[in-house]
Formats: sequence, structure tokens, C-alpha cells
Amino acid sequence: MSWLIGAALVMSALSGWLVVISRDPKRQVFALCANSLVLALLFFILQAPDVAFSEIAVDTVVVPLLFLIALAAIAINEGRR
Amino acid sequence: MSVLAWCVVAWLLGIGVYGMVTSRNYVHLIGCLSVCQSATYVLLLGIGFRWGAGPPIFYDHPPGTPAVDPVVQAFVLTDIVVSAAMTALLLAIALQVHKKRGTLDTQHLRPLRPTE
Amino acid sequence: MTALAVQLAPLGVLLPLGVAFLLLALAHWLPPRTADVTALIFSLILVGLCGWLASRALHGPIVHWFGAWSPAVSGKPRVVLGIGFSVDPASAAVAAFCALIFAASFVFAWGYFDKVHAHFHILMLLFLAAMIGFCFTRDLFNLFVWFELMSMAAFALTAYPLEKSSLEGAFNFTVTNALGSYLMLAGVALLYARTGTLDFVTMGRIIAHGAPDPVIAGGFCLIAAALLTKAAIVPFHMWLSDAHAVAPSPVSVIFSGVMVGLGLFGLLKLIAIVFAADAQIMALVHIGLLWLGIATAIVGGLMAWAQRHLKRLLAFSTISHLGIMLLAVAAVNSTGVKGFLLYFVGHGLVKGTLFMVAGILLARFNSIDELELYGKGKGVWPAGIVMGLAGLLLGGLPWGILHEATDHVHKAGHGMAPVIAIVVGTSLTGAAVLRAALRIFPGWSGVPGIEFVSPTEREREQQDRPLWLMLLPCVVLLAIALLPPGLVESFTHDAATGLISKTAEPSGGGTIMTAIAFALTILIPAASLLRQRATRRWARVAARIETLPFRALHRLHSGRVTDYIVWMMVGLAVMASVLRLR
Amino acid sequence: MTTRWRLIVLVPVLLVLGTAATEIILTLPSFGHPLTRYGMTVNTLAPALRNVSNAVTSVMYDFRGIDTLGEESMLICAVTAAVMLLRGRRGEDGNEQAGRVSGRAWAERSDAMVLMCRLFATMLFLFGVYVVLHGTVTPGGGFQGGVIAASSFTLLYLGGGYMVWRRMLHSPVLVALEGVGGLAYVLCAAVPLAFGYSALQNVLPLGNWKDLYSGGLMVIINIAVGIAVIGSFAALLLEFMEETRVPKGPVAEEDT
Repeated sequence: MSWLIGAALVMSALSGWLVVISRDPKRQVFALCANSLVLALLFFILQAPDVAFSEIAVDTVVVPLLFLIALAAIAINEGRR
Repeated sequence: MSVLAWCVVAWLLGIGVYGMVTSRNYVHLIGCLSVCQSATYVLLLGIGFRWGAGPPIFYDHPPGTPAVDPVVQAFVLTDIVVSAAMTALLLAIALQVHKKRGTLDTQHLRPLRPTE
Repeated sequence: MTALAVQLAPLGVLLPLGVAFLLLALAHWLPPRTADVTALIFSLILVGLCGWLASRALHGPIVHWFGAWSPAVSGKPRVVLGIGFSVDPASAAVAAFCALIFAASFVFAWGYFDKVHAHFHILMLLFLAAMIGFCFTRDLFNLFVWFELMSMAAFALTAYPLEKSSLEGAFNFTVTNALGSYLMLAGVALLYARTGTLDFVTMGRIIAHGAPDPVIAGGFCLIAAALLTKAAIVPFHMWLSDAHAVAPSPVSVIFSGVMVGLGLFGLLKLIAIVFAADAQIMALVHIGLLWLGIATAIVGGLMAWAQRHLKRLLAFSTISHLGIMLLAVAAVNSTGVKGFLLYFVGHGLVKGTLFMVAGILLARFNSIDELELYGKGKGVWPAGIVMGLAGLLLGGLPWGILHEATDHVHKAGHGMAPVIAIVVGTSLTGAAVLRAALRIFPGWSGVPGIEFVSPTEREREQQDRPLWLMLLPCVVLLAIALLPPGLVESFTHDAATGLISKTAEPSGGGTIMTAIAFALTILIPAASLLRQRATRRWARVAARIETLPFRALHRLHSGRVTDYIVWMMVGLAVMASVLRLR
Repeated sequence: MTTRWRLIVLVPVLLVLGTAATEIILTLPSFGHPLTRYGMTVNTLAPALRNVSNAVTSVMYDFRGIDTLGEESMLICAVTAAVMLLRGRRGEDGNEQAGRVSGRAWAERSDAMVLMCRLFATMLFLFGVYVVLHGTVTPGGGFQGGVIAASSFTLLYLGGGYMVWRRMLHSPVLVALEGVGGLAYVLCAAVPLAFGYSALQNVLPLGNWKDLYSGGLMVIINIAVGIAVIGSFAALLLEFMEETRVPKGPVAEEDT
């Protein structure tokens, strides 16, 4: 059990790092997705199913979707300028 | 092991701040902000965690079995919704900024000063 | 009667929230003006409710436990299951004052926001509910929730005009304050990890019995960083000049009048109730916060003097006065609390008035630039009188609530440096407002100095609003600010001792210092308005040397959100080092 | 400042903060051995006091119900703000034409795809409702279920395209849902006051253990939150999607 928690913690630290170093927002969206999936896993392991549930629903689905739409809108704006 | 969780919290906070400070794009900066936010999730859940305890949901096991702290979980739930709302608001602002200024470069966007 | 008060206390939050949600549900179908009327009526009702609660609370705090989860239910000592609202006279008075400023702002904004379905009023009511909750709550996480709701409404209202600068200002505001609130959440988590409770009073008791502990000190630092960010204390203050300068004027009235001061009020309550017994934190407050306050008062004053964009000028003057309020907080005695409460009200009234005048100028002349507006204000001279009087009050006119408050801050007593900071802050901010008023209304001139190179922009606001409707709330607020402070003397005394019972050692008081500050307020703009173009060589050198510190400050206030985050971290590190070096 | 200067300032600052953090880390209660009396007491008392099996839900909607009201207000506030910001001058109506990123291929949807999307949208929505309703019993609740139900609408967009999406989602209705959900919560808090109880006091019968109706007032609050969350996230998605549309005809002049 202990090594599982440790592994999940290290993975969340690494995926957070990944979000920061993905300087291109388009890549960053996927890093964000990965980060929140890892976090959701960590929350499951930390005995917080409620939280993991909402992490998956909000931060892996809705928020990246909003990011993608925003990026699409920005790209469209660029094209129209 | 006992300090690993707290080190991860400090790392996530620090790395998020580093990312924001070196960011050259509003959208990227918003992503880094959410890394900072995730540090608080890990901190809160880490505080409530208890070795060998189950989830605070007494459906499969009877009330009275050891369970982790439900209060911090309620906090994190609040926190997640807040962060999603904040992200949406920031993205909306960033979108409008891009419409008006045509750039999202943090180095060039300064209120009340003309675009360089 | 007390039972009734206990029953009515939660309505301070539930009423505005309920009305906001009702407006939201019906927004699409509401006839025009309904939202204006409803919002105004309910903010006045809340003034009455909170004022009444304040008078009731004089006999002892009114405590309401949500869901009837009073501490007795848990059956264990030091375990509080639920969340309580604890209404002491000071909190209720501050809440009532917030509602009053909202009412004034609603009158001022009449007809300003026609376009969208009542969105402005919904956001404002949520904002007000958050402020009242922030004042009343006695639970740390609940405090965070109201703090966050307050921020969220504020972010949205800043971006409302959808102009370039307001969007960027709102972005800077949102990012810095969001980071601040995450720090606060981390602080709450640390305190919860150590004390196992969130109730202010219980937590205070546990901390009083414990040994000095880095976890508790760290928790305090993180929470203080968030509250100081909201209260715009150097070096957390950068966002304020961007946000206040570009927000719509009725919103700036709220921001400068009450929102930023509330951050300090929250800090004051936490220090008084939770951390008063912790020696290392009190040392941080007495030394660290004191010097931050001094720096804030001086930097704000200098920057205010160096502005030409009127709302930006007022924003920096707000920063300066917040520094003075922080000095009152850092004294941690009942004189300081008294000074803080009076200052909060006095400054809120004056600053609200000034932002409304700025709004009038913006609505009339499509500009907010002191140099561009030169001499144009003659047609609206009543506004000029109001502005001049408000500037004098800001600079230490020996009359009214603000003067009484400054006197108390002086008396709270802590050496020479704060006294100088207060003099510099009041005189420079008052002088800046007077200089602008004299240029805009009677059209006095003088060669512009450093203000000439400061950032500015053309702005627009809804124009076809009657002048008298906009002037009415200004005049009312200014009239309240001019009331003799003796009227509320006994109330503020009781309210202050209700929070902190320790009194200050009697000291000389600041009569001479206030006189000096007032003299400077008159002399500085006079000297500036008589200034000639520097032709001689030595005069040019002198002028360049004079502008040097201002130019350096201008460079520091760069407008980039990335820089602001660096400065926030610097502030946090300063607090950590003060704790370490003690 | 340039990035280089920012880093020059930031590095020593982070070193100072790092040492402070180390000190805190070393004195924090060690991981897995919490000192949080509050949470432990809730675990022992909540099942008996409230007859619900999900202690997190009982904290959210009962013990700390006013927190959740604040949180819901925050969500509604942010969504109202985002809607207001995104609409700007566009108003409530949509734009006629899809925005295109130049050089990107565009493919026709097949009928099978449309059908599958509609099926899955329905199923996902029902699943969301299920999660909302079982909030007091199993993991889940108004927030999680509401988000799931709201995200099912995006499948409609994927399948039916923009016109179907616009025909099925009306922004005034969504906003009204938000308002009604919030108002219901406020009423749950205020109505007990009128009868001399505390705000949010649970005066309804508590129901049966592990039953859909367990926890009294909590059930109503849970549903109210679910409604508000569905409304707000759907409104948010609707307005964001609208940003990918452009007005017909020549490029509108933005004042830059």
C-alpha cells in the first residue's frame, strides 16, 4: 500500500512538472489531462472516491474541454485578423 | 515516506509559481495556476489520510470501521469546483484580451499602456 | 430580543444571496429597472439589519450555529461540528457600512448598466453577501469561502467594461488574488492539521495552550499573505492600481471604499481572536506587519503623487491609506482597533466620494486624465467643491471621522517611523487629489512634473445620466464623513474593546503631526502649481534628481502579471525571514 | 522586468521559502497519522446523527452546509461572469457561421456517429442524474452528477452539430435553472429560520439507512445543487462553444 501511495505521489509531482514545461498551450492541455488523471488515481488511493469522482468529471473532462475551445477560438481569431 | 507527501506539495507549489513567472502566454499561465491549486488538493487529502483506514463512506463496511477524514474531502470538493470556475473565468478573460489586443504574450500585455 | 437577533443574523447572507438568485432566475423576463430598484431596496434593508445587529451585539456577541450544530452537540471538548456566525459590534458595524456603500453605489450606477440582463446587480449582490459573511463567520474555512466569493465577484466586475485595459487589469487581479487564495487554503490546511478544528475561538484556545510551532506560524504567514494581497500591502499591492483604475467607477467605489479594507479587518479579527496568545506570531505582527505598513504608506503616497490618470491616482492613494490602517492593526491594542474602525469608515466614505467624482468626470468629458481635463470642469463646479473638500479630508483636515481616526492611529503608539509614514502618506495623497482638483476645476496650472510620463488611456462610460443623480450619493457620503465623530465615540469604544481588551500606553498623541501633515497637503500642490519650466542648468538637474525615485517606482509597477507574482513571493519570503530572525 | 531578471529575484526568494517549508514539513504531523479530531468525530457521529452512509455528503450538505452554499454561489458567480464576458456585444443570440482554422480538413458526420452520440448523450445524462440522486448513499452527489449530466450535452454537439445543439439548449432556461437551484438552497436555509429553528437545521424525517431518501433536508439540497450545477456548466459550455462561431459576411471591425 505504502509503495502505491509513494508512486502516485511521485507521478503527480512529475505530471505537474510536465504541465509547467509544456510551453505550447496546445500540448499543455494534454499534460493537464494527464496530470488530473494521475491526481484522480492518487485520490482513489488516498481513500477519497468522492473527490476522485469529481476530479475526473471536472478536471479531466470539462476543464480541458474549455481549454481546447478557448484555443480553437483563439486560432480562429488569429485567422481572421 | 512520511515527508514525501509534503515534499510533493511544496514541489507543486514551487513549480507552479516558477511556471507562472516564466510564462510567456496567458493560457499557459492559467495551466500553471491550476498546478498550484493541485498542491492544495494533495496537502488537504494528505492531512486527512490515515494508514489502514477506509473511505468515509459506510456502504460496504459498517459505521465504526476506521475511515479517513471526511472534512478535508469536502474541502477538496469545494476547491475543485472553485478552481474550475476560476479557470473558466480566466479563459474567458484571456479570450477577450486576445480579441482586443491580438496577442497573449505576458511580456507585452500591460494595462493602461499602449501595446509595444 | 436577543433570540430574535440570533434568528436574524444569518439573513445578512441569505437575503442578498436569495435576491441575487431570484434575479438570475428571472433575468431574461424582468422589465427594465426592476433590478436597480430591487438591489437598492435590499441593500438599504441590509444596512438596517446589520446596524440593528450591531446595536444588539453591544450586550455580548450574537452567535448563530448553522444547522443547530453548536459545540455542545459533539459531546467532546474542543470539537465543533458545525459553522457559526458570531456577530460582535465591530463586525456588524463594518457589515452595515459595506451595505451603505453598496446602496450609494447602486444610486450612482443608476442607468449605467442597461445592456445586459441585470448581471451587474446579481454580481454586486453576491459580492455584498460575501462581504457580510466574511464579517460574521467564526469558521476559518468558511472565511475562505466568503473571501473567494468576494474575489470572484470582484474579478468579474473589473472586467465588465470589456475594454483592453480593464481586461488586462482584471487578468492581473484574478491571477494574483487566485494565487493568494490558494496560499490561504494551504494555510487553513496547515492550521487544521495542527489544531484539528476550524472554529476561531476553539482554535485560539488550542494555540494559546501549545508551544511555538512552525506549522502554526507558517499557516498564519500563508493566510496573512492572502489577506494582505487583498488589502494591497507592499509588496503584494501591484494588482490594485491596475484593477481599480480600469474597473467601472461604481465598482471602484466598492473596491476602494470597502473591499480592500475588509482584507485588513479579517486579518485584525484573526490576530485578535486566534493568534493573540502566540508570541512568535505577535512578534511578526509587531515588527513585520508594522514595517510593511510603513513601506505601503510611503510607496502609495509617492506613486499617487506621480499619476495623471485620476482613477489610478486614487488607487495609489488607497494603497497608501491601507498602509496606515495596517499600522493600526499592527499595534494590536484597543486604541489601534478603534483607529482602524474609524479609519475604515472615514476612508471608505471619502474614497467612495472621490471615485464617484471621477465617474462624473468620465461620464461628462470622456476622459479621466488630469492634464487632458485641464480647466474643463468649470461647468460641473459642485463636483469640484466635493472633490476639493474630499482631498482636504484625505490630507488631514482637522475635522470629521478620518481626522479622529488618524489621531487614534497616532495614539496607538509605536515610535517615530510610523508617525513619519502617516504624515508622508496623508499629505502626499491629499496633495495629489488637490492638485488634480485645482487643475481640472478652476484650471490652475504649473508645468507638469513626473505625472506627465505616467501611464494613461482614454476611457468611456455611459453618458446620459443626470448630474444630480450622480452627485447625490457623493454629497451624502461626504456629509456623513463630516459628522462629528463624538456621535459614535462610545460605540467604537465598546466595539474595539470587544475585540481586544488591551489598551495602549498613553502617549503624546499626534496633534502636531496632523497639523504638519495638513500644512504639507496645502503646500505641496501650491508649490507644484506654481512651478515654471526648468530653463537654468541647475534647475534642470534638480528636476531630474526629483523625478529619479518616481521613475524607479514607475518601472517597478510594470503592469506585467509575471512580475507581480515575483513580488508576492518576495513578500512571503520577507515574512518568513522576520519569523526566522526574531 | 525580463524573464531573466524575474528568475534572478525569484531564485533566492524560493530558497528562503524552501528552508521555511522544510521546517514546516519536518514538524507537520507525520503522513498517515492525522491529529484532526473534527473529522474523526464526524466519522463516528454522522452515521447515527444523520442516517446517511456517505460521511462526505453529510459534511457538505449538513454539518458545513453554509460552506457549500457559498461554494455554489461562487460557481454561479463565475459562470454569470464568464457568460457576461463572452457575450460582450454579441448578445444572447448565436452567430450564423462556423469559424474555420485555415488549412484544416473538415469531414461530414456519418449517420452511425450521430446515432451513437445521441444514445450516449442520453445515457450519460441519466448516469449524471443517477449520481446526483445517490449522493447521500454512495460516492457522488450534486456537484459530480451535475457536471456529468452537463457534459453529456457536448455529445449532442458532437453528433448533431451546431443547429441541433442550439435548438435543444436555450441559454435563458439554463440560467434560470442556475437561479432556481441556488434559490432552492437559500430557501432550505431560510425556511427553518421562520419556524424558530436554526438556519439549515434538518427538521425533515431522516429516512432509512442506505435508502435514496436518507438524510432529510440533505436530499433536497443535493438535488438543488445538482440542478444549479447542470444549469451553470451547460451555460458555460454553450457560451464557450459560441466563441468558435463567427458572424456571417466580411470581417467585423474590432476596435484595436
